[in-house]
Amino acid sequence: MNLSKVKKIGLLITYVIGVYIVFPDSAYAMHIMEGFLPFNWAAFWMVAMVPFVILGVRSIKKTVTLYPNLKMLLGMAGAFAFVLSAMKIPSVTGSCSHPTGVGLGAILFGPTAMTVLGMIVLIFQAILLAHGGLTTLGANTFSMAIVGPLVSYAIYKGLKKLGAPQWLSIFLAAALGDLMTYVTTSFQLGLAFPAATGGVMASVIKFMSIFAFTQVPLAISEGILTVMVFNVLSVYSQKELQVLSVFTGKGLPSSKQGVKA
Amino acid sequence: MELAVLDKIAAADTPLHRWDGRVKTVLFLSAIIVSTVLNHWYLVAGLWLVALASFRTLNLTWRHLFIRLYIPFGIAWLVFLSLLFTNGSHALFVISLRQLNLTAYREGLQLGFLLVFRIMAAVTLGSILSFSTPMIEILETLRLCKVPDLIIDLAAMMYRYVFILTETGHNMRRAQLSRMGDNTSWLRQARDVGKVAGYVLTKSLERSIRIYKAMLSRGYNENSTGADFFTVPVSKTDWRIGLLGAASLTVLVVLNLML
Amino acid sequence: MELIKVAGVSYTYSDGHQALKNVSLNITKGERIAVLGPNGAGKSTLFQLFNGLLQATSGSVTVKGLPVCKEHMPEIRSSIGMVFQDSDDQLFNSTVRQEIAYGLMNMRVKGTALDEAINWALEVVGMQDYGAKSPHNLSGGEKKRVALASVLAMKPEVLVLDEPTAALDPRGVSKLIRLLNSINRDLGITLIFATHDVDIVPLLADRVYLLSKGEIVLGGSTAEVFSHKETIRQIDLRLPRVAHLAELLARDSSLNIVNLPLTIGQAKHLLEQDKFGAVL
Amino acid sequence: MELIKVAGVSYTYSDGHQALKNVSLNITKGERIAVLGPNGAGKSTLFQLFNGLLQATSGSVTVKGLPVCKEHMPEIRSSIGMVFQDSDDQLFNSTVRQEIAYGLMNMRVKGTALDEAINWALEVVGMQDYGAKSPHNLSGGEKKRVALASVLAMKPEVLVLDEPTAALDPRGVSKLIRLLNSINRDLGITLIFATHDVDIVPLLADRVYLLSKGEIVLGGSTAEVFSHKETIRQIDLRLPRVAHLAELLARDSSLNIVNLPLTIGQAKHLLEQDKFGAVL
Repeated sequence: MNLSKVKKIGLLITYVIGVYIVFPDSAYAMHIMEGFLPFNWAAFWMVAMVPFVILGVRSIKKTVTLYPNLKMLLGMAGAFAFVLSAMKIPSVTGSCSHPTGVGLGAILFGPTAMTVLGMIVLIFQAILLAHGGLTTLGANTFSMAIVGPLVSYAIYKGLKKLGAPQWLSIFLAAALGDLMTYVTTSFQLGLAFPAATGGVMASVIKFMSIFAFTQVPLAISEGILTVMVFNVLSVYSQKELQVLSVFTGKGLPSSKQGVKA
Repeated sequence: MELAVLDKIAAADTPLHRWDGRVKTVLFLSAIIVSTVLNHWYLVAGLWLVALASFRTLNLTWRHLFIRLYIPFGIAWLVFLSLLFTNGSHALFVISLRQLNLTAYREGLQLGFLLVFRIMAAVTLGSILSFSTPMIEILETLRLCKVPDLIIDLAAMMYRYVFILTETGHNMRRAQLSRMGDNTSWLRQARDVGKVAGYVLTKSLERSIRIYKAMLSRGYNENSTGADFFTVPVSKTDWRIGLLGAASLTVLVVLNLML
Repeated sequence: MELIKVAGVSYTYSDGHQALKNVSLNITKGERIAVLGPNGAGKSTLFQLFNGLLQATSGSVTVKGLPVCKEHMPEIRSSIGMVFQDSDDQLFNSTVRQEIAYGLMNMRVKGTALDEAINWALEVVGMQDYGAKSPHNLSGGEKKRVALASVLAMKPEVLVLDEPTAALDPRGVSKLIRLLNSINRDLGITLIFATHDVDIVPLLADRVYLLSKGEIVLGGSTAEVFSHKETIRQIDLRLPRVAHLAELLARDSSLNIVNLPLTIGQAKHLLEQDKFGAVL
Repeated sequence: MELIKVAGVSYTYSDGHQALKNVSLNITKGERIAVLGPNGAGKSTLFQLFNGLLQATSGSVTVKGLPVCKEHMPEIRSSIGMVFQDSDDQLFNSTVRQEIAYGLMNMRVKGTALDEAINWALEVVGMQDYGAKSPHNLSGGEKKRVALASVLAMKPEVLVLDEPTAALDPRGVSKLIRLLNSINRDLGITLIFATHDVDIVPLLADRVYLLSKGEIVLGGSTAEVFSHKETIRQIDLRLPRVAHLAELLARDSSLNIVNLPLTIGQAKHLLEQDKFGAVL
């Protein structure tokens, strides 16, 4: 076997074991941390984020002028999103992890409003919990509050159109949205830290394989959690869901067809 | 770290706490950015040392900082190892593990140090800011820095209710645990937590309606604005300290360009 | 002067639940009114009609002679201060000061007038040193007082309080009762409060409306209403404990006390006059 | 038999707040214990130590002789039934039946045994016809009873109740008190409850621990504890209203009643014996 290949495999194993030992809270660790990205990449993602945030702010403003009570609703829902991201969900591996709320937010508020809420949640995590960071806010927002929700939303809408059952649409939207967040993060890291041999793609694949270990089980847990949340909502918060549907157009889960409790 | 703990720490009384929140927030945010701009590991290390020194003035145990640093440090040293053995051409030493030879490079060492110190400096600076400044002051400073009102309003409202929602979530989970909710499969536990999340969300949506009513009953209309958070101007001393800090940061950046 | 007049009002929620049935009541300036009823009697619904948070399905509500409708809303809402049951619903600002400023700013109060009003309100409730604090750091009793201040600052003519003593401990309750009575006495502000806590009613109300299943069952002076013992028990309430004791005493001695003592003070007074002692 | 033994326990929250200081108490099978204290005294913290939801910072907690630690948790949690203050925190299933089944299923109870246990629990609290309903559409008193049933179904030896009567109206309170007393008497289940409502304590407790600022200030039989009037007032509580009245009567007649009557029943009894009447 080629020596450098052996070396790489060795490093990869160190990485994975390292990640497992050091971070039981894998979801937090998977935000790109403060100071990790060089200045130009940090700035690049910040600039890339801005138009989406402006879009989100505009769309929320427009809706809020029509329905002033929605501002309070969004504020409370945002507080919930932050609390959710600090909740522990049991995962297959026996350890606990934290949901991202990407799928839930996208289905509830639509991808544009979710961008703004997601960004605020990331600011809170950075300042209050030292997860993620302010310099990496652009990159993290791009993966968690822009790409993730867009993917979730598209999957949810697409599957519903195809006539998939409600619970499956929600489950896949949440689980795949969660995974896509980390695929994006892998690309961001790969771009910023290309491998010495093999360049950007080799590095991307390296990061993705690390995430695969921790994120696939987490994505499944997040999918289940999101389905449960919608079950509860569809029974007890019909009125609020209707109000919220202003953000996403029609087609909110209204029937009681989720996974049986 | 628990939010309530942080909230209490941020309300303590030390010189750094008393320093005007506006100047402090802007300066610390700039310092965090500067830490990613610097290209020489020793400059970043210097910045980190200064940050550690200012952490000491907060009268907190090192444990408080350590809790925040340990996850970033874990990743940082892995990155360090990876850079050390893959980056550069000037070999420093070789580690032999059976057939596997790992060569450490000088460039890799420097790059590794740079990255580790950057992460440590940036996280430390961010922690000091959050340890010494109530969240609401940081948010209101961002408002002064032209971050859209909507974002700040939403964020302030979120922060206001995060404590209550956390409490509700904890209570519900405790109720499950006291009925042996941890004595079952992970799948059922994941569902249980999902239900807690669902009810907390339901309750928060209901509360939002009650809050809206409370606002209406105090004359809320489409032109409603809140009162300014900052009611007194920044004192001269606080300005001076801020300027001093800004000057030092500038010196660091200039040094970085010259070296 | 008639401050609030509710005439033949019914209210039905969109789910078909009829919360109020043909309710009429009149409230005059300076009074202290209790709306007493068990949970689910319609107390909160009634209160939301006063300032237009809900619109009566039928019947009319007028405040200072103005019908409660959109055009009079600013006038009505600045005259009626609502204190909600859960203070956390009411305190949504980041600091106590901002909270109290909120209603004033909606009334376009600015500058030094704003500062003065805020300081005055904080002083009335005895929370001068709390201006910069966040509501989430306060105790239950403190939150209630900030909620009161946030409404008082708008100089309302009426304070409408929903279950003001809920979740407070004995000391919190007695402090609040003293505060509310001084607000009524010294500032001349009318008090209307909803409660199911019969023991506080004699301490805080001149007049009582008894509400059950959306209907006003009785209305009158506190002593008068509590003399209808059977009605009170029928609607799942009870007499204040002191009154209950006096009633038992009276029954055992098969004598008739015309006015049952409702508070410990009254009982003591009766005894001093020997009216109650004679009974034994 | 000593059911719960708390010895020299302190608890400090991670924010540095010391909620309990050197607390010791013993609870024997079949007792009815009140932990009485103002808001923030540490009552809820204490209760969470009983079944390991919190771990004492120092000191020891044992349940049926077993130290409260991970390995004994299933045994301990099935012996100690916790009823939370806010029923809404406790009820998270879509029907009352599922709610009651939750704990049983975690104990691996299945099939007819499960059904029987559910039916039995529903019967005890008198909610047989509510099995298919959603807990969230019930009244406050009904929710509380469902929460009780959901815990009772697990056949605990102790019921630990945090502020059981909070937010209930007078009828809800008296129904709950009757239910709890019958659970204690007929099923032999030990009761421990926290409250700041002094008036319910004599109706529901044989023994009282007075908790203030994290410390046990007094402990003893209900009559004994309430005889320490000054201590009770110092920690921001008060006497039951009946006792307060009796105290005033006694003071005015400058006579000494050794045991103040705490309930209306006791007062009546005293009067019948003419001990109290003589005072007047």
